[in-house]
Amino acid sequence: MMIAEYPPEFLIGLVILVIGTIATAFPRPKDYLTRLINLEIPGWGLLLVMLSYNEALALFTFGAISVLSTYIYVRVMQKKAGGAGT
Amino acid sequence: MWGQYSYGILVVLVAGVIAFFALAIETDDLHRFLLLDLVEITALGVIALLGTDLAEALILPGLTVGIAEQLALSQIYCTKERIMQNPVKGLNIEVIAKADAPLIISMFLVVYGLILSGFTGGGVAGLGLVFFFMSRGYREDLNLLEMASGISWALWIFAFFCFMFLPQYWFIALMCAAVGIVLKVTVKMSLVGTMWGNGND
Amino acid sequence: MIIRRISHYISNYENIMPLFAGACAFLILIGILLLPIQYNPVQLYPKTIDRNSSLDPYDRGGPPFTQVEIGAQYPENSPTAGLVTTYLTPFSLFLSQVTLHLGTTIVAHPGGIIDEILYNTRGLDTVVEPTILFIAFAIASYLYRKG
Amino acid sequence: MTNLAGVPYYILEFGDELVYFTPYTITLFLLALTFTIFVLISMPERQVDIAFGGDAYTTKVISVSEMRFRRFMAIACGLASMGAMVTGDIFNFTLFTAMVGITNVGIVAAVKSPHVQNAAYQYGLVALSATVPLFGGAAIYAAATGSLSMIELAKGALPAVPFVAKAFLVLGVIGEGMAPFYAAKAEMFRAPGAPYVIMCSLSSLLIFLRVIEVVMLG
Repeated sequence: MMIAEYPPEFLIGLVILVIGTIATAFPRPKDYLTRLINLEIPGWGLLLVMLSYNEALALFTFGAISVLSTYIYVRVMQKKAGGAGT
Repeated sequence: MWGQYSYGILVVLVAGVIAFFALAIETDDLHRFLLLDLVEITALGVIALLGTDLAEALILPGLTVGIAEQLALSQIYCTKERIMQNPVKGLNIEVIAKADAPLIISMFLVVYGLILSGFTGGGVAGLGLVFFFMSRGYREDLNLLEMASGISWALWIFAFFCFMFLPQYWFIALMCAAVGIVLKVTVKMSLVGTMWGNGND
Repeated sequence: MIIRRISHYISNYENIMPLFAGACAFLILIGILLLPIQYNPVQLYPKTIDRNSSLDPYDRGGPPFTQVEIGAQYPENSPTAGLVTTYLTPFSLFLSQVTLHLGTTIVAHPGGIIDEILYNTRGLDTVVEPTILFIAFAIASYLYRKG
Repeated sequence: MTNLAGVPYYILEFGDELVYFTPYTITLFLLALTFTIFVLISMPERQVDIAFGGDAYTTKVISVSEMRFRRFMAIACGLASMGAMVTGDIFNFTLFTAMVGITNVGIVAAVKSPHVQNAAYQYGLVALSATVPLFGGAAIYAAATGSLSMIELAKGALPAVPFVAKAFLVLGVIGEGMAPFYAAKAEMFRAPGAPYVIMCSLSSLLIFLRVIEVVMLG
């Protein structure tokens, strides 16, 4: 089977995964919020890869868990900013 | 030789190299913490490429372990940087805090989650509680949460041994496991909602 | 002399994270060079997708509460495997008769094949996993209270 | 069963995950068990600060809640190492190893000294990133051989395990147990409470001894 015959969501997912990883690893401007937002991109790539293998439950759970981890990160970032700003 | 699996793993490993390289040259502690989420994604990618039902059964524990360690680490970071007392802006704007809408929405989510049972049900119910605690700036008694967490854990273990040694009572075991996991996920998520409040007073 | 310098470098705990990340990146690079990896077509818990089933992609055959065959490693060790692959609540049963897309909605999974694997045949994993969650929760709440 | 370190005396069945006792694993298991009981019954030591140039010394005070919390973590760590010693499943082994890592962080993080807290945070970062090679290695095991059971791998009928998977597993265990970073761990040992911090060290030694057996299979 040639590469072009693989499911399109598999190929797109892998491409997005790599692009998102680069975007998150070297964000511009380099601050916490940019990096946190860029983290969503490789997450989307991973979701598409899971979709191509029909892993629906893992996909849901990944979505729910990334909501939770965003809560955790935003909380830490707010606490850190709270000391300097106000 | 080069099949779908090998191509997939090639790309995911390339992403892993980039992520670990960024982690190696990073010096700021909070940036390192954010990059950990990125390297977790590559690990999940390697597991997802397995493509069987087993892959999903391996992704779920991997996700849970990741989020648990992130929770603990974020708390250690706050203690270490001495920023525990800094305020966090919640959703406790006056209008929302007084309105009935968060209460009703949370009630709906919790009841719906209990009906669903199982892992997804726990997630839905927990999300309702997170929303409620965040909007009220509410301070739950942590001892109670810890006790509920302990009970859910015990129920879970009981269900497991029931499955293994008394398989004829599998229905009881299934129900215990479902209730246990609802309690477990709910408690974990409401802890996040509670910690959103203003520190530890 | 060189050992003393290395050990001095390692003993600074600020340096262990870059060191470990560098080791990981290096090993993954070696892994890329050693590709391809042969994927064994004989796998545990293989997937069969039935596009016409309303429980797709989690339908493993059979109506609820009848035992089906699951590709486990040691089927003789889990005699009840296959019984709960399609456990549905009344609401999701109703949905499954109305729509073909139940398997990809959130209401589909009070039970199902994943629960079967997680609770039954690979139950010990699932015991360790909430234990880790419990430990991490204990650390977080201890630090939160003692802050 | 030529590759398993000795013939299993006893195999306990948990569904697909077998727990087996060979002479090698039972030795390590008993070691972990003994030390866990030791932690359970012993009192923590109290660190003594001696002021140089005089006879003055003070003992650091450890609060009861801190002592209890660290004892709980140390016992959990002992149980996790016992599990990692006897489990017969690759993914189960990685989960137990991850649990050893997080309990080690917990033992250290309970101490309020900023120095120790910082060490615990750095170690926590390493422990969390070490789950990547651990779980990745286990997934490659499953993909290449189609099985996760160590007993099946030892039979030799399955395809060979790729070198990368084994190396990932070892690197993950190094990260969780920090085997070559004992100098950094010594830094964490400035945390008071003798039997508990020794548990960190012992557990990482044990999981390292076990992973050597694991990678020799298949």
